[in-house]
Amino acid sequence: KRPPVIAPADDVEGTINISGAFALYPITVKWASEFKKLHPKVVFNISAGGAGKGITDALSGLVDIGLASRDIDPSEVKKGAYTVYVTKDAVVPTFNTGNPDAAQLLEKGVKRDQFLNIFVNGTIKSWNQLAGKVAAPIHIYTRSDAAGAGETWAKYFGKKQEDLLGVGVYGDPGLAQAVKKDPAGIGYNNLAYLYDLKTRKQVAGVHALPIDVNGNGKIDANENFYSTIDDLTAAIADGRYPSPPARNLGFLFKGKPKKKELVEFVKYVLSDGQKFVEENGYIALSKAKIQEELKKVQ
Amino acid sequence: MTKTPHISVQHLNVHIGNQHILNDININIPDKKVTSIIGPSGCGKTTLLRSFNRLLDNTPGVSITGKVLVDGEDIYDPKAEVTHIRKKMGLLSQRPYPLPMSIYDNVAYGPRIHGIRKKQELDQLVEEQLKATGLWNEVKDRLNASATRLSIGQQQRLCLARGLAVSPEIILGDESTSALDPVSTSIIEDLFISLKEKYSIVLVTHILRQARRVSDYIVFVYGGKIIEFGPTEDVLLNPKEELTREYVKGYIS
Amino acid sequence: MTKTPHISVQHLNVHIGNQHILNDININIPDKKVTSIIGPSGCGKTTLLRSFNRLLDNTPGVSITGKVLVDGEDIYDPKAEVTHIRKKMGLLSQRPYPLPMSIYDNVAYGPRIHGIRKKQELDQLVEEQLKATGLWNEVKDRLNASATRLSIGQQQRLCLARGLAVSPEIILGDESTSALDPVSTSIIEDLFISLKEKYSIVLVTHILRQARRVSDYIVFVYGGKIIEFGPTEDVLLNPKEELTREYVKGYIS
Amino acid sequence: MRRRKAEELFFKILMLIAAIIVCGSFFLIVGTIFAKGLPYMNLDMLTKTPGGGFYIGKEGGILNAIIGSLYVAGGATILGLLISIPVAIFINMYMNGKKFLSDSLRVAFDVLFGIPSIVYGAFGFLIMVYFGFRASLLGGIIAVTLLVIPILVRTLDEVIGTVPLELRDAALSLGATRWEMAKVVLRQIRPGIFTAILLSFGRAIGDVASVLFTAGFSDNIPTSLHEPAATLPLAIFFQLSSPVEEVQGRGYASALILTIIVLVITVLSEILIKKFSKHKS
Amino acid sequence: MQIRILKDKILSKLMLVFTLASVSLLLIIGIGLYVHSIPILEKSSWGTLVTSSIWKPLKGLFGFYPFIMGTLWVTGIAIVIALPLCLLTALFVVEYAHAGIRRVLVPFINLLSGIPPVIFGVWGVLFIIPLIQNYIAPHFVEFSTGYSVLAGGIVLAVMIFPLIVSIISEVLNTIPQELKDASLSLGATKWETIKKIVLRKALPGIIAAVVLAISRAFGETIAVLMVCGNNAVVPHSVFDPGYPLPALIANNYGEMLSIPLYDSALMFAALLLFIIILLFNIISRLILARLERKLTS
Ligand SMILES: Nc1ncnc2c1ncn2[C@@H]1O[C@H](COP(=O)(O)OP(=O)(O)OP(=O)(O)O)[C@@H](O)[C@H]1O
Ligand SMILES: Nc1ncnc2c1ncn2[C@@H]1O[C@H](COP(=O)(O)OP(=O)(O)OP(=O)(O)O)[C@@H](O)[C@H]1O
Ligand SMILES: [Mg+2]
Ligand SMILES: [Mg+2]
Repeated sequence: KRPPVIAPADDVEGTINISGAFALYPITVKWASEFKKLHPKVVFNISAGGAGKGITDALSGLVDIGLASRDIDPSEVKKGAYTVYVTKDAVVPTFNTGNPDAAQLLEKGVKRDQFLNIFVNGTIKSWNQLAGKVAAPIHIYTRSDAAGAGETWAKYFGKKQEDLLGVGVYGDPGLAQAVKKDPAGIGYNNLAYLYDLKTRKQVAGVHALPIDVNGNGKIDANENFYSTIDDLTAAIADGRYPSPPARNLGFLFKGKPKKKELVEFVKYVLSDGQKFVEENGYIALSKAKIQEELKKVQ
Repeated sequence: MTKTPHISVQHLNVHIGNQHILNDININIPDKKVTSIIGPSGCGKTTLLRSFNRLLDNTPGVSITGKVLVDGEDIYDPKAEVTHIRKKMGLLSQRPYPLPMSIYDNVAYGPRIHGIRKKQELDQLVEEQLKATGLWNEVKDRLNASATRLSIGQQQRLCLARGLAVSPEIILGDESTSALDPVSTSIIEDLFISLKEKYSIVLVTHILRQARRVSDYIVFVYGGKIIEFGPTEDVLLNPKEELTREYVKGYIS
Repeated sequence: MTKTPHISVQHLNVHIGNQHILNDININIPDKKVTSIIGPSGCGKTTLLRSFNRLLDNTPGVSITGKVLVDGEDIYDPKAEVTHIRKKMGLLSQRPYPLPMSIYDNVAYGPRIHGIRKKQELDQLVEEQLKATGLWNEVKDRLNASATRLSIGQQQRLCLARGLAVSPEIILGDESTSALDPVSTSIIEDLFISLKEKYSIVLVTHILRQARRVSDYIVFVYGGKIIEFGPTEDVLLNPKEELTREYVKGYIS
Repeated sequence: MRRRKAEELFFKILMLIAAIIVCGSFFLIVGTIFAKGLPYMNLDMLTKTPGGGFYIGKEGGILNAIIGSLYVAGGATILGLLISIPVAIFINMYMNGKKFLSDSLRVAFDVLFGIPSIVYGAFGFLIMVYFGFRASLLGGIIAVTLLVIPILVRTLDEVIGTVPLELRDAALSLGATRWEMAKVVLRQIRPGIFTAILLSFGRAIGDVASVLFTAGFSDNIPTSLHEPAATLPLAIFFQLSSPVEEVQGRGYASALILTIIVLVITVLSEILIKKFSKHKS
Repeated sequence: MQIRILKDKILSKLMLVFTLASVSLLLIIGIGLYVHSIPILEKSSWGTLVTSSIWKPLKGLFGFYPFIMGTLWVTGIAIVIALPLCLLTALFVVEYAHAGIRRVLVPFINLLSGIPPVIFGVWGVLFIIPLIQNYIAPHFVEFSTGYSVLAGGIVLAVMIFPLIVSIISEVLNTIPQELKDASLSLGATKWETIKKIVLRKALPGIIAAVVLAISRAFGETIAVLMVCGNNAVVPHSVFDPGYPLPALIANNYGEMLSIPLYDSALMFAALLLFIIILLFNIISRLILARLERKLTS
C-alpha cells in the first residue's frame, strides 16, 4: 500500500465548471478525478451535452471550460474563444473484411484523390475502380449527426461534413455496425471504434482501409501501421498518418484563463495527465505540441 | 292461450358473472297478442326480453341454459342461425336510436341488408312502413333529412317502422314509451294495439296503467323468477300471489 | 294562491345560442304547495326549473333577461349571492347522482360546507334527514358504505335527504321518479306530499297521473311559453286552452 | 347469406391478426431488450454510480441516472399537476359557458401537446442561456414540466368531461361554491388523475430530447437543484455510442432497467386506479 | 360564508393566472422561435428556405425541402401502417374479444404506451433495420441499408399503436349498445353492423385519433433519428433514407448552436415544426367540426 500523500501547503482551491463534447467527456472525468487526488479542495462539475453547447456555455460565462471537438467557427473566435489543445484522436476509413477484393485493397491502399471521388464527388461508384475485378457498387456510409468524426474526415479533402455523400447513420458505433454488416460498405470511424482496447487489435468484421499516402499505388512498409492501435497512434503522433484526418481536441475558454485552479488543471492535463490518454483510446500530443499549448496558459 | 304459443321458454336460466339473473323461467308467449312483462327495477325484465332474440349473447360474462322455442325451433340450438332469428323479431328500445343516416335509409337499412336492392321496391316498402306508423305525412317531404332531426316521438315511430320493414313476426318493446310525452305515448300505444292483428307483441313496462291499456296477458317477474302469468285483468285486479298483490298495490292507490 | 308567492317570475326570457328557449315567462309559484310543470318534450320545462336556482348560468351560450324574485329578492340581480340562492333550493334530478363519498358524508356534505363541524350536530342532522326520507332503517348499519352501493330508489331518497340537510325552503324536482319502479315512485310521491307542509315544491313531470296525484297547481308549458296555470283539477279536467286540452287528452283516454 | 358470413369471417381473421401484431410488438420490443440487456445486468448497475467515466470505465452502475430520472420525472409531474389541475378546473368550471373561449383554450393545449419535445428542449435551453442559467436538475425539471403540462391538461380535461353534469348541479344546489364543487369533481375523477399522472410520468421519464440540453449530464447523483443530472434515456443513448462492447452492453442493461421501471409504474397505477374507483358506480 | 366566497374568488383569479400563463407558452414559444429565426430569414426568404433542396449550412445554403419531405414521408408511412391495424385491433378488442381476452390484451396495449422512445429506437436498430435490409428490401430494390423512411415509419407506427387503439376503443365504447342492438335485431350480422353503423358513428372520433397520432408522430425525435438514415435528400421510395425536421434539430443543435447562422437555421426548423403543427391542428379542427355537424344534424 502507498503511504498517504502528504498534501503540500495547497493553495489551489475553487470550483471548475465544465461542459461540452461527448468525445472529451470521459477523459476529462478521468483527469478531474486524478487532479482531485492532488488538490482535494478543488470541486469539479462536469457535464456532457455537445461541443456547441459547451462552447455556448463557455462563451456566455456559464462554465469555465467548454470541451471542443470541432473546429472553432470565426464567429466564435470573435466572441473570445480561446482554445488549448489537450489530446488528439483520428478518423480512419473503414471497409468490410468480407469485401471480395479485400486482399487487393489492403495491398494497394486508396489514394486521397480516390477517397475524394468516392465520398465527395461520387465519381467512383464501384469497387473495381479501386482494385480487383468485382463490379460491386460502393455503399457509402456517413455520420448523420453533426460530429467531429465526419467533420475531420471531410476536412481531409478540405470540405465540410455536409459535403459527404452516403447514408447517414447515427453515432460512431452505428457507423461501425453498418459497415460491419455490408460487404460492399465503406465508412470512417474514430479509431477507438476500430480497435479492441483490450487486445489492441482491430475488431472483427471491419478493417481500416489503408491510405496510400505517397500515392505510389501500393502500401509501403512505412504506410502499413494498422495492425494494432499502438502502431497506429505512433504513426499519428509522428505524422506518418496524415492530419487531418487526425484532429486535436481542446479546452475552450472565454479569453485566456487566469484563475489559478484553471491554469493548474490545464498544466496537469498537459503533463501528468497525458499518461491516461492512450489506454482510453485517445492519442497523446507530441512533445513540441505540448510545449506550444503550455505557452498558451503561461 | 288457446292457440299454439309463439315463443315457448323452457327452463331458461341466465347467469351473468356469478349472478343468477333469471331462474328457471318457463312461459309460453301467445301468438298475435300483446304480452306485458312487469316487475320492479332490476328484476330481470330486460334480460328476459333480450333472451328472446339472443341479444344477450353479446353481454360479457353471460351464460345461458335452457330452451327458447320460436315457432317450435330452439333458438339456442348451436346450429340455429342468429341473424335469421333476429330478423323475425323487431326490437323497440327505451329511447329511440335512429341509425346515423337519413330517414329513408333508416327504414331501408334492414331490407337492403337482406338483399333488396331495387329502388322501386325499396321506395314502396319505405312508404308502406312509414304509413303503418303514421309518419308518412309528417316526413314525406324530407325523406333524405337526417333521422336525428325528428322529435323524440317521431324517432320512436321511425324505429318501429324500421323494425317492421324486415317483416318480423314478433315485436319486442323495452319501456318503449318511457322517454316520450303523453301524446307520443298514446300514439305508440295505439300502434301496438293495432299491430297485434299481424304480430305477436311483448312489452316491458313500468307503468301498470299502460300494461292494462295495451296488453292481453301480463307476466310478473320478481327477483329473476316468474311469479305470475295470466290475462291482464286477472293479474292486475285479482292477483293470486302475495308478491304480485304487493306490487300492483301502487297501481291501485 | 291566496298567500304571497314564493317564487315570482317576471318577463323571463332565455336564449341559448340563437334559440329562444323561454319566451316571456310570468308566473307566481305559491308558497308551501306542490306545483307541477307539464308539457311535451323539449318545451322548456327543465330550462324553466333550472332558471329558479341559477343553474342555467353554467350552460354554454346562455343569455337570460327578466326577473326571478325569491322571497321578494331578484336572484338575477348582479349583486345577488348565487350560493346563497342555491342553498335555499334543493334539487332532485332525473336520475340520482350521489356524491362520490359515503352515505353519511353525502348527507353531511351540505351542512359541512356551510360551517357545521361538530360531530354530534352532524350525526343528529344526518339521522333526522335520513328518517325524513324513510331511509334510516335501511342504511343505519352501513352509513360509511359508499353511496353508490344503494339501489336506485334508495339513492334517489338519499339525494333528497342530502338536499333537505341544508334546510332549503324550496324543493325542485326534474322528473325525479322517471328512473324508478312503481314502489320507489310511490314512496317518493308520498314524500313530496308530506314535505309540502314545510317546503314549496316545484316538480317537472311527464306523467299526468303523477301530476294529479301530488300537485296542487299545474303549469302547462308549450314551445317555451306558459299556456295555462291553475289548480290541478282545473287544468287537467277542465282546461281553458285548446292546446292544453289536446295535450291532456292522452291522460284521459 | 353464405357471402355475408364469409365476409364477417374474413374480417374477423384480419382483426385477430391485427390484434396479434399490435400486442406482439410489445413482446418483440421487451423481448429484444431483455435478450440484449440481461447478460449485462448486475446489482452494481442499480446500486453504484459509474466509476472512472461511464464511457470508458466498466465499473460501477447507473444509479446516478436512475435517481436523476426519477427526480426529473417526479419533479416535473408534481409541478405539472400543480399547474394543470387548476387549469383543467378553470376551463371546465369557471368559464361559465363561454364556449368559444374554452374551446380555443383546448385547441391551444392540443397544439402545445403536438409540439415536439426537442422544441421544448431547445427552447428551454434558449431561455436558460438568456437568464444565465446552467444546465441543471432544475433546468431539466422545468423543460420536462413544459412538456407534460399539455398532456396533463388534456387528460384531466377529458376525465372531467366524463363527470355527469348532474353531479356538479347536485353540489351547486346544495349551496357549494364553484371551488367546493370542483373538489367534489376531483374526488370523483381520482382514478382519472392517476391515469394522467401515469401518462405524464411515463412520458417524462422516457423523454430524451427535452433534457438533452437542459439537464446536463454528470456521473454524480445531484445533491441540489443547481447541479447537472444524468437521466436514464440519455445514459442509454451515450453508453450505446461507446466504442467498448461491454459499455454498449451496459447500455442495453440500462435500457432494460428503464423498461422495467416504466412497466412497474404502469402496472402499479393500474392497480391504484382499480382501488380508487370505489365510489364510482 | 363570506370567507368561502372570497376563497372561491381568489382561487378563481389564481386559476385564471395559471391558465393564461400556460397558454401563453404557445405564444412565447412561437415568438421566441421567430426571433431566433430572424438572422436566417434576413439572408433568404421563406419561399427559398422551404423549397430549396440544398443543405450546406456552413456554406450558407439552407434548403429545408428535404427535411419537410422526410417528415411527411415518415409520418405518412406510420399512419398508413398504424391506422388499419389499430382500427381492426380496436374493433376486435371492443366488439369481438371475449372478456377474458380483453383483460389480457388491453394491459399490453397500455404497457406499450409506456415504453420510452429510446427503447423503440434501440429496438428499431436491432430488429427493424436488419429485417428491412435482409428480408423486405431485397424483394423490391437492388439494395437498401435498412436505414430508411420505411424503418422510421414502422418504428413510429408501433409507437403510436397504443395511442390510436386506446382512443378508437374509447370512441367505440361510447357508441350506445342500443344502436348496435337496433341494427342486429334487424337481422344484420355483427360485421354489417360495424361496417354500416359503428364505423359511421365513430368516424369523427377516428379522425380525432388520427389527428392526435399525427401530431405525436410529427414531433417524435429520438426513435426516428436512430433508424431513418438522416440523409438530407428528398426520399423517392420507402427504402430511401430520409431526414425529418426533429432529427435535424437533435442531431445538430448540441454541436452547432454556438454558430449564429446555423443556430438560427435550426430554430427555423423548430419554427417550421411549430407552424405545421399549429396549422394542422386548426385545419383538422375545422374539418372535424363540419363533419360532426353533418352527422348530427
Ligand atoms: N351486463 C350486466 N352485467 C352484470 N349484471 C347485469 C348486466 N345486465 C343486467 N345485470 C343485472 O341483472 C339484473 C336484471 O337486470 P335487468 O336489466 O334485466 O332488470 P330490469 O328488470 O330490466 O330493470 P329495469 O326496470 O331497471 O330496466 C340486475 O340486477 C342487473 O344488475
Ligand atoms: N345546452 C343546450 N344547448 C342548446 N339547446 C338546449 C340546451 N339545453 C336545452 N336546449 C334546448 O332547449 C329546449 C328546451 O329544453 P328543455 O330541456 O328545457 O326541455 P324539456 O321540456 O325539459 O324537455 P324534456 O321533457 O325532454 O326533458 C329544447 O329545444 C332543447 O333542445
Ligand atoms: Mg330494463
Ligand atoms: Mg327536461
